[in-house]
Amino acid sequence: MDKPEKLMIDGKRLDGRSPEELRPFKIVAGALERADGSAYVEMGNNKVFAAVYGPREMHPRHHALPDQAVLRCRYNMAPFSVDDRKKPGPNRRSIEISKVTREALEPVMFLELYPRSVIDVFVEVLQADAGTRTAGINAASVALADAGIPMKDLVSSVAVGKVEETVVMDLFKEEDQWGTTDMPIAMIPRKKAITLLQMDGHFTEEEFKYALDLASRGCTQIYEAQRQALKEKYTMRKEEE
Amino acid sequence: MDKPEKLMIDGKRLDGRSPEELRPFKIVAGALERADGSAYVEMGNNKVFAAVYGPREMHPRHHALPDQAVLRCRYNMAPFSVDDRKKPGPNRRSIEISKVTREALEPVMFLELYPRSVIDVFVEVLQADAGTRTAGINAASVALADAGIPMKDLVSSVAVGKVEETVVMDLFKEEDQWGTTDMPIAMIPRKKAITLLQMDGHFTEEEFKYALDLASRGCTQIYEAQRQALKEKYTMRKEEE
Amino acid sequence: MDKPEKLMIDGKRLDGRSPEELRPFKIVAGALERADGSAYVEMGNNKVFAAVYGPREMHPRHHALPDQAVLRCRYNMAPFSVDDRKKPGPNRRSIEISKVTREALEPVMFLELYPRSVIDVFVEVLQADAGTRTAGINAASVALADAGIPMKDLVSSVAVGKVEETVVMDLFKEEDQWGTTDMPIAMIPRKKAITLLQMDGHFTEEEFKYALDLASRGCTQIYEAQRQALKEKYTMRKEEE
Amino acid sequence: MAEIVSRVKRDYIASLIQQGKRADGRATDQFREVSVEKDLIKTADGSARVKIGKTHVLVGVKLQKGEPFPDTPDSGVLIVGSELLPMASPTFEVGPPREEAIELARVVDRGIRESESIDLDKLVIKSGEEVWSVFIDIDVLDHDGNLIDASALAAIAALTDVKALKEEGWTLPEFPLKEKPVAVTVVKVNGKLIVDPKLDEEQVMDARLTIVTTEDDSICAMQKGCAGSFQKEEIEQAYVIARGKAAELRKLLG
Amino acid sequence: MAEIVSRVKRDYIASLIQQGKRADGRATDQFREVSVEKDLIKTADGSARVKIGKTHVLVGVKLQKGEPFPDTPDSGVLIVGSELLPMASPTFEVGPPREEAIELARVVDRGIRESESIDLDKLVIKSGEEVWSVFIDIDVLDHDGNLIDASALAAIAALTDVKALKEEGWTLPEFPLKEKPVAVTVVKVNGKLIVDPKLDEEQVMDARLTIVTTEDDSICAMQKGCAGSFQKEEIEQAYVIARGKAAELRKLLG
Amino acid sequence: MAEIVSRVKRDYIASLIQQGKRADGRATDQFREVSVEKDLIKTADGSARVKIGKTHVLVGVKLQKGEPFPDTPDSGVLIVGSELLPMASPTFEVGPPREEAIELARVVDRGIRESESIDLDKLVIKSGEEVWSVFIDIDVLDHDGNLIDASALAAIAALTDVKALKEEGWTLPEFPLKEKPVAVTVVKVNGKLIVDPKLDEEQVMDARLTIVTTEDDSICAMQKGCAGSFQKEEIEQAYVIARGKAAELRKLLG
Repeated sequence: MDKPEKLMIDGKRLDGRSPEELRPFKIVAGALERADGSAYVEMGNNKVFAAVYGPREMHPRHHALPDQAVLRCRYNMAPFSVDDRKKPGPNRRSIEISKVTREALEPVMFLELYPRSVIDVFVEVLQADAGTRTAGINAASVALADAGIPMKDLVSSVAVGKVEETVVMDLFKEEDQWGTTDMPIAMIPRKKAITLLQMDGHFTEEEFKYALDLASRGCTQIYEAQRQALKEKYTMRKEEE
Repeated sequence: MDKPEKLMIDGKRLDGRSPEELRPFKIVAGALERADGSAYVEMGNNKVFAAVYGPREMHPRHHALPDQAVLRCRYNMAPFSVDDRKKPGPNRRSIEISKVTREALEPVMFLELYPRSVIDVFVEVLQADAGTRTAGINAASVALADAGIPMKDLVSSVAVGKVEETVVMDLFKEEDQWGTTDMPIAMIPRKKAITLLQMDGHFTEEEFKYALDLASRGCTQIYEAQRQALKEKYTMRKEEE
Repeated sequence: MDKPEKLMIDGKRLDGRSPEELRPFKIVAGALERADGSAYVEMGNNKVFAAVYGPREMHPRHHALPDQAVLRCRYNMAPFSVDDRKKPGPNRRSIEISKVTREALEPVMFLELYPRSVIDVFVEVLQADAGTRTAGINAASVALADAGIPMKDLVSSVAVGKVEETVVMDLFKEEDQWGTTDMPIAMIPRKKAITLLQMDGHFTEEEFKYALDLASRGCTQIYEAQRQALKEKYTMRKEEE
Repeated sequence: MAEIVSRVKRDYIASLIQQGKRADGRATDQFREVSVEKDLIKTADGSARVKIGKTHVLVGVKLQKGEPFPDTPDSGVLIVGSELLPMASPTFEVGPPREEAIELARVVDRGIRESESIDLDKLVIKSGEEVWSVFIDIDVLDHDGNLIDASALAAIAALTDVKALKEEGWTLPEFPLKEKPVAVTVVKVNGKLIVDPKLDEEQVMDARLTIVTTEDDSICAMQKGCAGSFQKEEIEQAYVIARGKAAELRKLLG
Repeated sequence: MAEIVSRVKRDYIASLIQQGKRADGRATDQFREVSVEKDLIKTADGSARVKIGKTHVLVGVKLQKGEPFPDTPDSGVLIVGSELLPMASPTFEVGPPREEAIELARVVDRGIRESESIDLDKLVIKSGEEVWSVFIDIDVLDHDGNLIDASALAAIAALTDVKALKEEGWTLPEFPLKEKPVAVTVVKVNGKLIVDPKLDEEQVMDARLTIVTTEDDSICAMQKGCAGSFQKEEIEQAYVIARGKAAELRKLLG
Repeated sequence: MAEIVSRVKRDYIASLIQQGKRADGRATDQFREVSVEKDLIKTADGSARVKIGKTHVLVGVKLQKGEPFPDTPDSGVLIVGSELLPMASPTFEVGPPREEAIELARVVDRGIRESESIDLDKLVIKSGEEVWSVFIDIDVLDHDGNLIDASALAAIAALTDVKALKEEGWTLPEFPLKEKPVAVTVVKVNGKLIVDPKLDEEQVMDARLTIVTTEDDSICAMQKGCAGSFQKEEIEQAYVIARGKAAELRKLLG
């Protein structure tokens, strides 16, 4: 992939979006059969499943905590999800993303309700297009709710960044690779509480503040879609009854 | 090793055998000192030891089963047993062979007699010449009997295959490499029960049926030698008493 | 590093020492903050920390012994401690050195005083210059005493070797690489008990006997410095009180 | 740790099968609903999703330049991997592939390799130096039994989805796929043979036999599994069942 | 296994902070004593030791010839590793690096990489074939909290200690260091923000935010950690604190 | 987990040795029956089996073309590996080699390397590019004590079994074996020195010392093991024993 000459043309991005616009996205609750809860998310060309098992007994037992559940997250990319085949198994990047995913979700959990047990969250990226961790968090959040696990609220996530001096919403692959800055954020939108914040690149103070606002707007839009997905799943269940 | 021009000449194979003939073989019961039971097998140029330990306590204990013994098999090749030195340690091939070896032996075991315990079977290939898994099963079967572990019967094993349109017994290295088909089989010869069946290559329905018959004949011959080996060991023991 | 033309010139070594002379060395007790006991040692250009934790509970518990403490040693080199960056993690060399370090220290321990527990000794080489294992043992011995763990005596260690037919004390890097023989030794100097002995190279019987004597002299010098280091630490503590 | 099914349920399933019936009403030789979808993953050169009942497998194929194996300098390389994702079943664990996953990948590999499904000799860029490697990666997303058949079908479907590359070094008009092998696993429960076992049926099976057949009904690979055994007649009967079912499944490849 | 601090002590530390005080008498925005020493390790091309209170980190930099990454043929390679040595804390275990050590190395890496601190383009020996690899290895010798700030400071200090090599292939007058990014971690306890948490303060923190800034006060990397969350205002406040502290710490680099 | 021998038996063995006797009637400086067989493995370039009592070790040597180490461009490569096969003892476990197996391989390696047994400089095909690698792999089939002596003897025996290769790149008239180092391990029990400990004797030993000597009785390698210590006089005595026993064992190499 060669670097494009420009990443912004006449105020529009290479995929035709305005700087403030999210990519098309799709959120489905209950997308898998076996898991206690699950979700499928597309954000642009990202395709991601999340599955939740638990609360269930922890193995091995000495990893359990006496006064709360352990939340375990595993972010994984399918070997065919990226341009150069990814060797199966965890690497340093996926271990870090698994950690920040867990920390993005923990603020909405009531882990103290389930001492000695574990809640497992598995994120599988089938097709990657920049922002896989945010898509994974969006899916995981819905999957947790779909599993019927009590939560304070949903967590919503999007990356903002900077492309040729413009702060933009929800980077896609070319922007991620050739842009200046990438800042994935997760929030509890109604509380404006930020649960994930990472940043690589360059922001002045002003850009940074604007980026936080922009991310907040993006998360709110995704939050609505997450709720809608859960509502649809619930309605379908009701109809089936 | 270059491909020979022909693998069959005037109805004979490159090592002089007829299509229905086994390679020379040798089976010795009680070939090792430390194990609870052991055996040494040569089939053609294969040289294989098997050793059995158990029934013994399972470590770690949570791998034990409450109502039966666990049968564990480990098939391993010595680094010098093949033309290109094999890196020590398990690989995908050896893990699969360990699994099918275990499944070939399980039908004759009374695992329910030894709840919470483990029976370990170790197969070590010192020199390989096609058919190592069948030699390993033949050795393991004798080693289990030598260990005094109750068994319904012995398991006997041989590979049949196809070489230039002829179905042949007990492939050797050149036939395995350049022939069309390889089908390792293990049986309980007296019950005609097939406990291992794998196949790679090409068989028509008729070839396949004939190959099953041929394998059955080979297994019966090996079965007699396995019993003879155990008898000799038992006689020697008696004489020593 | 090319091989020097000569390693001994006019009875002197390349770093100006006589054959019987130790490199300059420095031993500090209590060099780290968190460990229960610690030490820092320089021998020539070697820079080594040792830290001791314990006696403490063993994890996992089934590794504990019912009638004594387990002594665990881990020798590790920092990636930047050698000319060609060392990949992090244990290798065969470091596993062997960890083993002989443990066996060099065990003779002075009263492990039977602490059943079911573990004493951990960690050696970290920050800068290597031949003889790292001996520097590590010297540091570990002081760190154990600094941790207040009862010991029969201190263990002191030095390598002797042969350079162009001369038996020499305390090899430095060029001598280790281009000399004939390397013999690391650890002793309990007051008992003349040898607790570590390894040798690579070539010794006649006479050379070997002389080398043992030379090592004994070196260990005695180091022993005095180890005691001095502990005394200074103890005095400082007293003064602080 | 296997999933635990109560003894009562196991006995019920097994005794039904003995009577030629199944808990979900299927005939002994009847598959659950099977769907095959292709061209789902842009980052792969070919992809397919197979669902058999609640079992759900996704396969992606990637072609990459690499070195040939030293003993086959004039052949492309075929590599099949599989991940029994922990999301697919409460009993699948995080970690390196265990024997079940390895066997799955190796049986799928053998069906494709031994049927000469891919003309690997055409995938040479420079003899002995550079060839195309075909990576077939199996992602198991939902496990409700019969993973081998689902994975083998998804793998061959994904291969039919591979188009000619637009990369330097690719000179073929299309991906050289010559044969469509199909795996059918026949399972023995209480002396009866059934196809397409659900997970709870797998938990009562004595033995299984996977038979991979090609379009002319000949056999290119087999694999027996589990602690039980087969009589010769059962194996011959399994073959007849497998070739019939394979023909049905092959139609779904389009 | 985290180090266990009694509930009483935890409550005491947390309630002090809520009152704007700290157990060791520091102000909320005050670091412990910080020392930076350089040029300690002859076998390294650059080295530095940073002590922040009882926290003690040693970093060595090594330059070695190697191949560039295929997608950046005209850039040197930067690799950051870290070892949370078991000697540094009773809770650090022997074994491959766990997520805490990996995150530490990756945050330090990003600060250096994203600030373009090292001019990697100058570290090419032959385009696409041979480049200088910069290995930054972090050895944590004593852990009493705030490892990220100590490690990042030691890493940039060690880089300032790298001299021009005398090896074949090295043609630069000096090591091409362009920027000195400094990481400051701001921690939230009971709704208050503090800097430079000691280990016992880390055990009561709700969340932490590391902000890496460059000499012009702009941000080049950030990383939020722990199970809590931040309000936007807190993050903006954290940035103001971080840039102030970074300027102080940068002076110690000499 | 060590094999457990009852305290009574341990005390019996140890007190016997203190009286200069051994449970199996041997003298303190007497080996069990030692047998050396060669040329057993066709797939190896050299092989040997050594039995010492019930201890049984098989060694295979393979020569393969490979790259030299960067710092020795004009030398062949020597690599010694060992597997303490789980079949050899109820206490050996499946898994990567542990410290006992690593020490075993490294002591055998040092004896061969430091005696310059193999003239590695003759094993260069093209300086800095291609050399012969000598792989010595030790398979321990039965463990009844004294593995180091058995393995070292089997290794040197297998090297004497290596013939000139018929492969391209091999130009030597024979395998360049210059020296036959022999390892003898002397063990201290209750203050007495014995050779060739059986497993139950190893379980009561205080310390062991392996001394590898060459044909002129000089020492090329040593390794002390176990939790005890030696006096200087004991070490000198051990050397006298070892060189005597080495001469005996060397005769078995033929």
